[in-house]
Amino acid sequence: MSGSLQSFFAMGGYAAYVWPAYGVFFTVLLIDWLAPQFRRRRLLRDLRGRMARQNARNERTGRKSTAST
Amino acid sequence: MTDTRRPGLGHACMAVLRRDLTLAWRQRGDMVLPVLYALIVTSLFPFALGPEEALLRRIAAGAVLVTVLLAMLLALDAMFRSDIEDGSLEQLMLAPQPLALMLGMKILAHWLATAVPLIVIAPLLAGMLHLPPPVIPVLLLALLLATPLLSLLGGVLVALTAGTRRSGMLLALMLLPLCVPVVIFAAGALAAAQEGLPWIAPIAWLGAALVLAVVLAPLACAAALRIALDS
Amino acid sequence: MSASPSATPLLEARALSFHRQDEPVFGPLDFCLDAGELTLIEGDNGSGKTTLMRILTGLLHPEEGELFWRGQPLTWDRCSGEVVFLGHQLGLKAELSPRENLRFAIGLHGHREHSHIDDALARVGLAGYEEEPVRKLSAGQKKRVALARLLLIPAALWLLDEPYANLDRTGIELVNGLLEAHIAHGGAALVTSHGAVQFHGGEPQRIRLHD
Amino acid sequence: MANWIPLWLHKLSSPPVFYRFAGTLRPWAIALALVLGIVAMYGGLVLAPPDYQQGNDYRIIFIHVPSAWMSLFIYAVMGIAAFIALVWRIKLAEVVAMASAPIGAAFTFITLVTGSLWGARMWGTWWTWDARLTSELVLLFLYLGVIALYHSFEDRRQGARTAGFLALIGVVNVPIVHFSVNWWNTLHQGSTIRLLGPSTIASSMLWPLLTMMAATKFYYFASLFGRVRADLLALESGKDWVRQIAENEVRR
Repeated sequence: MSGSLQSFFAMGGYAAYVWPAYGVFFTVLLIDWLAPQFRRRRLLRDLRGRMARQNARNERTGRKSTAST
Repeated sequence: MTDTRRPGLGHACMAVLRRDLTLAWRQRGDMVLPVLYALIVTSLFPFALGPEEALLRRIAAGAVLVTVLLAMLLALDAMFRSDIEDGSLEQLMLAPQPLALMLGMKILAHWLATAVPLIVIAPLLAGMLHLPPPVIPVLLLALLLATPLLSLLGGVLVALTAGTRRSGMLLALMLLPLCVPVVIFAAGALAAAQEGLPWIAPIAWLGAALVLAVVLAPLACAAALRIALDS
Repeated sequence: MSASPSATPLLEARALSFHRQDEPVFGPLDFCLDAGELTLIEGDNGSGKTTLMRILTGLLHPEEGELFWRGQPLTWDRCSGEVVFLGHQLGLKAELSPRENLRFAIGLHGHREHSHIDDALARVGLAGYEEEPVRKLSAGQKKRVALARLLLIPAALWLLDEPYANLDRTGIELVNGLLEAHIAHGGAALVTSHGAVQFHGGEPQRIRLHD
Repeated sequence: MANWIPLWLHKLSSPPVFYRFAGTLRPWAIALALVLGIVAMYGGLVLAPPDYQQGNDYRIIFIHVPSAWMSLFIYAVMGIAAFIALVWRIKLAEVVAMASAPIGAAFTFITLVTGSLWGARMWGTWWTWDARLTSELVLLFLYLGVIALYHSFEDRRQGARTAGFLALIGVVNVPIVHFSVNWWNTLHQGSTIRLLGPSTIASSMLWPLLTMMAATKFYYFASLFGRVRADLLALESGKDWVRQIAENEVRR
């Protein structure tokens, strides 16, 4: 079994070409998958910060309103 | 109902052409720069590749073509830049004239001011790289068809970048995919001519593309400008 | 909101509003403009005066609300030739002389009967500067060249964005004089300004933009 | 008259509705993509026998061909979305077009790299100026041009419309490039080498290939939904529904 597994990974001596191809495939797609995830988290964090600042400003000026635009 | 004397199309076209050519002439220093650039780049080839005549002759046609293309790219950015900055472009867009035609005139003026000087010195550039003299008429013909094509395609792309601040490298990135076919056919004609083969087919393709671009590119340019300035 | 039933107004806005990056630039706006009417748009810096102007020229697309030009939805090709716009950027070529600049404008837009470039330049107080490159003129003089364009080009509606900026007292008088003459001839005008403007020919309609 | 379809589409094109819709579908899409991907890889890497000519190298096609197919498919989606965005000014179409561009660029990049790896083995060279490879390279430049143009505008929506116009120009351009490079190759007597010959492909190789194609398609939709959701949040950050999401997220 281990022998067949080894030969599977060796790909008949062509592993140097097949595995990097698959590696690139999964790496690029993983980056593509994670990028919007991080972006979304950052956006929401920024938005929360902005809302907190806005609320603080409104409380200071005594006006009671959210999103007074 | 108003006391209007609307100018005719020809009149308006001439007005745009005359103004742009006058401006180009007043700033003729800017016109010299692409020519200078082309001369410098061409003179670098022998230094890089060695003065061996056979080698230079082999690359001459392609090198001149690419040099002219890069020199045009250098000047492309300025096509609408000053008009956007001083508000003339807004006035042009609000004029009671077909915008596509007016932009076509602007592109024509730009081609006359930047590409024609390059075409004029092209035989000199070709000579510097030992292009065989019988090929030079084909080179001029290819440039006469390829450079307006590049100006028209470039005009559309410049219109797209009209709303942005920096556009130099962006323009190169956008133009590259569009100019691949132009370069291929122009260079193909030259290679065929150099080998003594019939070169009319690629020239005909270039001509067909030019006809198509003359009709479509100003329309696309107008549409692109309306989108890009919608802010 | 009171629509005059007699005739369709030249320009009408219904619930016009604009957002930029989801920040409202100006709120819902309703107004009518008839021929022979002057409307002042007032507001502080950043209240959206220029944005409103660009929407009215048709260059900018309003996100909400409707605009009508002579009773029809306004698009850039419908009102072109009847509207002349004077913005922050004057649309003058610095390398050309006032006379050349105006000749180009006439070539593009056509010109009013009985109007001449040199007369118009004299009217705005630029006699003697006809051949000077615009680059060498002062900011106020450049503005005057652009004002001379208003005298030459036929248009039913003037859209003037901050016409008083960069002008001295005589220049302000000049703008008011031009506006009065334009209104008297049945033209309409929309003028923005951030300060209070005294206008002699009757009380104009006012629109205030808040931010 | 089936006028519920436009009504349904109209409702779906509202950002908060699509945000929720995409949020529901996304886990299913990625799960399907993963399952199909694993099945395809098992079939392609383990079950399928070595090719009698190419040995094990041909196994690259199980990712190369689906990626190449996706690079064109995504460009088509982007072009259609850009067209809708320009003609009807629908915000969602703008977002879909611009969210597709990076995914398409990723697949185009994968196509080029895997093709190059395959070529290095088969032809002994990393790169050849063959019509397909050149078209694919031009496609990558087009994607990059669209992305760069989009990001060079300060106003996202304006950038999206402008870059969408560039994408539409590219739709015309890619076939022309393909044709001209083909012509160029015949001129220079270059040999056109095909990864998939006209020869019949064994079914033991075909089914993993088709499964992988399905997997990449589901992956695209999952990734697209993720990107569109993030873009919608950014674009509508002033609206109440986004603020609600921001508040709810912090409570969890």
